[in-house]
Amino acid sequence: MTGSRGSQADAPPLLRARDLTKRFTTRGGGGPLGRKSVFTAVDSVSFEVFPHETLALVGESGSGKSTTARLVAKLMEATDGTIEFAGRDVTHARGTDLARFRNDVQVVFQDPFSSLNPRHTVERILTAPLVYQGLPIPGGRRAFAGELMERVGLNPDHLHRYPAQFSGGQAQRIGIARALAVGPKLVICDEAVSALDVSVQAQVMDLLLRLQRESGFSYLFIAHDLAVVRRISHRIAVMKQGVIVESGPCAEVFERPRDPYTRTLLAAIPRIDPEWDRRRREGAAEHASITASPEELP
Amino acid sequence: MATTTLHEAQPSLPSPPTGAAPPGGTARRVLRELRRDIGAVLSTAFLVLIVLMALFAPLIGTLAGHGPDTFDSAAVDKDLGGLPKGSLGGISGDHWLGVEPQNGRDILVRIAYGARISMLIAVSATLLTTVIGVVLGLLAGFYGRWVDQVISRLMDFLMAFPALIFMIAVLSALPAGNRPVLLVIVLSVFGWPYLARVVRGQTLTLTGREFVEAARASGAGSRALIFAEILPNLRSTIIVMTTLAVPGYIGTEAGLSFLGVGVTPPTASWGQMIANSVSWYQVDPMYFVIPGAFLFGTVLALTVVGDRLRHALDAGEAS
Amino acid sequence: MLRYVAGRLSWVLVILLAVCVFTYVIFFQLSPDPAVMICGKTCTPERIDTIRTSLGLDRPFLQQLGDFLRGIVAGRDYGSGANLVHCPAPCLGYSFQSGQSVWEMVLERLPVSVTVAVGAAVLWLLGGVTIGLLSGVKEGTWWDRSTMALALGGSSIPPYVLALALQYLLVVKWQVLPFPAAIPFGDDPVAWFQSYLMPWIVLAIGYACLYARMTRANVIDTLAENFMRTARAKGLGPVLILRRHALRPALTPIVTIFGMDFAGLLGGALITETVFGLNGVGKMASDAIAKNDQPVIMAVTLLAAFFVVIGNVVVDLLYTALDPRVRTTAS
Amino acid sequence: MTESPAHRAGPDESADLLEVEGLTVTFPTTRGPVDVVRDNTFTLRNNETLGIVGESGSGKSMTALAVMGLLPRGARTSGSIRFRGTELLGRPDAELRRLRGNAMSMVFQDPLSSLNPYYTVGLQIAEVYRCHRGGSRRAARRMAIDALGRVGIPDPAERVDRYPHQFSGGQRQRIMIAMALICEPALLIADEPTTALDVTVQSQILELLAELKRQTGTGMLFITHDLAVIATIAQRVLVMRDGEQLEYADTERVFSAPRHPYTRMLLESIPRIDDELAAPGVVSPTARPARPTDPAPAQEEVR
Repeated sequence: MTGSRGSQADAPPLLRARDLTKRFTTRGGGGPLGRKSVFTAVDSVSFEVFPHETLALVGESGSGKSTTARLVAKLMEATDGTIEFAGRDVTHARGTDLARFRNDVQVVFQDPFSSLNPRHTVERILTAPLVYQGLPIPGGRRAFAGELMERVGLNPDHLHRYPAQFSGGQAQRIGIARALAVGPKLVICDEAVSALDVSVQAQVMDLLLRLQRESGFSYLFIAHDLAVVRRISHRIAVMKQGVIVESGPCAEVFERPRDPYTRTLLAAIPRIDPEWDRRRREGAAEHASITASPEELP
Repeated sequence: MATTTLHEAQPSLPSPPTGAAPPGGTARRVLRELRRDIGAVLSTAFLVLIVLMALFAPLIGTLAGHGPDTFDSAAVDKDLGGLPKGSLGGISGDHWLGVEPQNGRDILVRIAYGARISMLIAVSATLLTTVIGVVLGLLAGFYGRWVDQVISRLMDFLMAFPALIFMIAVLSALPAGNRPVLLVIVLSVFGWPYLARVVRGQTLTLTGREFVEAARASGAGSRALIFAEILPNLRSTIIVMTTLAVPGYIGTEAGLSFLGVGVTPPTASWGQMIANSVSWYQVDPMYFVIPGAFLFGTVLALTVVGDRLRHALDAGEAS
Repeated sequence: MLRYVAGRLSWVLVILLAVCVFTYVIFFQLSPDPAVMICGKTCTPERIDTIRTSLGLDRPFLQQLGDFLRGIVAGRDYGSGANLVHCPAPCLGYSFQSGQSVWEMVLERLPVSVTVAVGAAVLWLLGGVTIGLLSGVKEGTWWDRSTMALALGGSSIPPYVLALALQYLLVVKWQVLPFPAAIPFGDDPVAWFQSYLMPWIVLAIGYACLYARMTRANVIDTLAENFMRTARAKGLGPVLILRRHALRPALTPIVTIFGMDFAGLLGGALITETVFGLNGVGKMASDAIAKNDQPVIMAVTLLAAFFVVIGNVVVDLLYTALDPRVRTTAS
Repeated sequence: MTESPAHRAGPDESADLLEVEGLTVTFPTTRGPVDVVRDNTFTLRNNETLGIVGESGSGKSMTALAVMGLLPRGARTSGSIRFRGTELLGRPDAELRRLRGNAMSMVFQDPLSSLNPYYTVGLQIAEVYRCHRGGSRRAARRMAIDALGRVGIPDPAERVDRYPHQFSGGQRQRIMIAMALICEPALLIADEPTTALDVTVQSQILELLAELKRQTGTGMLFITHDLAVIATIAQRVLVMRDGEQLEYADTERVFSAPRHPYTRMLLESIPRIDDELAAPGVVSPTARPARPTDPAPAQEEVR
């Protein structure tokens, strides 16, 4: 248990996953006589997320990181193991318990367009969490949604547009705004910036960091890209084939990776000569930097 | 979906549009596109004519001065075995589309009343099919597992059934009673799986889409997921499939009436008129040509509209 | 693979059983008493009772159903003592009208239906698929637009309207063809061909139009695939690209649909056979329906369902053979 | 066997491998024609790797397709594309066909959809060879097995008869590379060849490409959205945005002294693992007082 020694005194974990396991049973074609096969996507995974911190779950395709996210978000039933949120066991939560959990835990998905209903206006999308949870909308639909739009840096006049009328980065901001609608304590980001162009990705990352600073929630940040994770996370857990192979504070994982797989992952990331960076930044300073305003493509 | 019985077995329809068209002016864009298409415009005009004829059938009867069952012995030639007087099946100022041989009933008025019954049955059957097909398709696709198993097996069963033979057998065995209602029920029972299968497939895809998961994570219950999140995305599929179902049912109803198990006389029906014309078509081809042309024209017009509608909706998705 | 086939066949049995039970229930509930029908006009209550007993109609419904099913698998005996009639498996009973064995009737009529189905299938495959291929390759051209307009029109003609129209024009008016009469091939091949030509055309046109549209759509989809771009990037000629890379992906789905449609037709093309007076299974069905000949209706329904479900299995197996992706997951 | 002037002329030592001048690609749309590539000019020298980099919609892939003559129907091109000194634009497709897959070939982004699912990989590789070099089926098959072995597919003699879906994503891309290189082309265009792959697989593919290029001396046009990848593989870089060329220079120059603010912005946006996060305006999460770093080994989590 990472941090148990140093942290038990100052705060109990917000989320605690213990021995989470997910097995999928697939039945081959052939009706009642078809053969079953079992595939373990997540295998006894344990971790904690503390208040105000960001835990990154990193792995390549097939590592089980997204399944883990769905288990923790209660979008999928775990085959085995327990999930505790703020001290309550929510593994089999239903009804009001589940509703309370949904009010505390929100998800931002990978594909900004796929995660927004193409038939709903932004206003409807942003107020949906409150509507679905049967909560009153403070200040009315329009004002509430408009405020959320502003918080994520979008024009509140565009409330009546549909998702298809926004760029990828803007759509992802809407997805983030929706997660904020209920004032969550934990936001699960499932590859939330992977589908975006680098320049947009950087802006969305900035937004995520700013929101955390303002509101103080925790992130469970799922990503395949170690480099992305480095900017945002306090602790990192590396997954491979359904198992966490290494976890620890961010700096430590990057500087002193213990597991050979983590080392392979780090070594595989293409690098840019640091000398080039140094020269570029010196040059930029001399020219009193005309930084391009990072506008998103329409 | 109901083209099934039209062509004896079950020729499969070309697949309907997948996924969702971007909303926001979709309707306006589709309309604009349809208005540019000559085929769609002509077809719509023809359909409007048929619908007006059906709606105002009694008025047409009054204007023409003949009821649907009024015999006009003056218009047929008793000496020639009851052949209509005059050329082209007795077309005249009095009978615009001629008369039936033997009894001299006015064909135009009967066509109008026939349109009424055709439209009524086809539209009712389509509505019923749509409700059953969409609901069961949604349930099967959304819940999966045993719900899907039960519904899918039921669909397999109904689609393996020789629907035409069975419909004829059931209809002929059943007491005459209220034929139109029976027809609607029988058509719908065998018609819904074709829509449900498509809806199920799309629901399956949509359920896997992240916005459904996102709604679930937002706290949406199953009913909200199905009806508020998934159903709106099936809109174009349902529109296209239902538009194409109507001509199928019109054809099937006419076919059943043609075989003598549909609407019972003296109620006018296109299929029946065609069936009656069989024994006359060597001497009075117009008796066959007119109802045949109306039937063909209506089915074709509806098919063209459905086809162009799909095109327009598809194009919206591509952009 | 064997396991897969066994699994599929178990479904066939389940569905056939369901069709059987369903049909039986419906007719058991709906139909007038067959004994009265068989007995005819000069009838005494005693005679009706005798007929009831010999047909097993006096027994409880479930037992009758059991008898019927057993008869199909193992044959059954009707009546008793001197009147005992053995009906060998597969026993579908005797026609109430003619007293003939239903199975024999089916065997007698089936060749006509098969001839109609095969001839039509050849026509619509050749016509529909060829037109569809050409239209798909030449998408947006004059040829494409006009053939597709024709296809829409063709698939909108009700078959009996087309049948009557053709009959009027070809037989009555121009007299280029004789009236269809199901002449056996051995008697006179030319007459055989002439007599079947119209039913084939009538049946084929609706399908041909649908197949043309489906094939075209498949071809267009296939041409838009990434692997087609790869094929061009490899420098292959357009003919080779079409023949090798486009044809198989575009036609494989057609094969499966064809299997289903063809199987559906083997159970008898009811309307076409009736209109042309061809003595096939479909005509038999419509005659039986008109005279409420229960055993025959049962038999035709079962036969048609049998072909459809078997067609389903064959199509699945064919698909595994044609698409390597399915092949490896199924075995 | 090849009659095209481009081939007959043979490798013209004096000319550069690929010279693109003022290339403009126009698409007709409902709102009038749109230039997806505007006035693009660059040169690829023999044995060189040129990287074209840009975000989505920058026109980088369209540039590549224009060189191959594979633009979608309806696209119009103007300008000049000279391959080994011979003009390609305006040449009939039959002539270009003799070059494609032979003297110049291409590897695409998504290897699964780029391979025909209905045929074995062996056949798909062999048909390129037979198309351009002729020879017997058996000889072509042997070539295919060789090629598979060269790109690192284990047990090639057995796997040559498998279908694309039976390989992993990285292996499929290796197969695509084998297919592209079987006729030993002078020019290889790689369009986002590693984008769909995991990072560990990406590094293997990049190594493979570098190694094969060293062996064969093929010139390579490498198209990607990932500047870090460009830094490792290309000698020179061309930066594109909205169909326009923004920057075109040696890799070192582009990375150390970018002229265009967009390039600079792109470079600062790349998430890094070896950098001190010193980029302006970036807040480091570690700078905030969060959870105290805890050196205790996470045994339970490691399992």
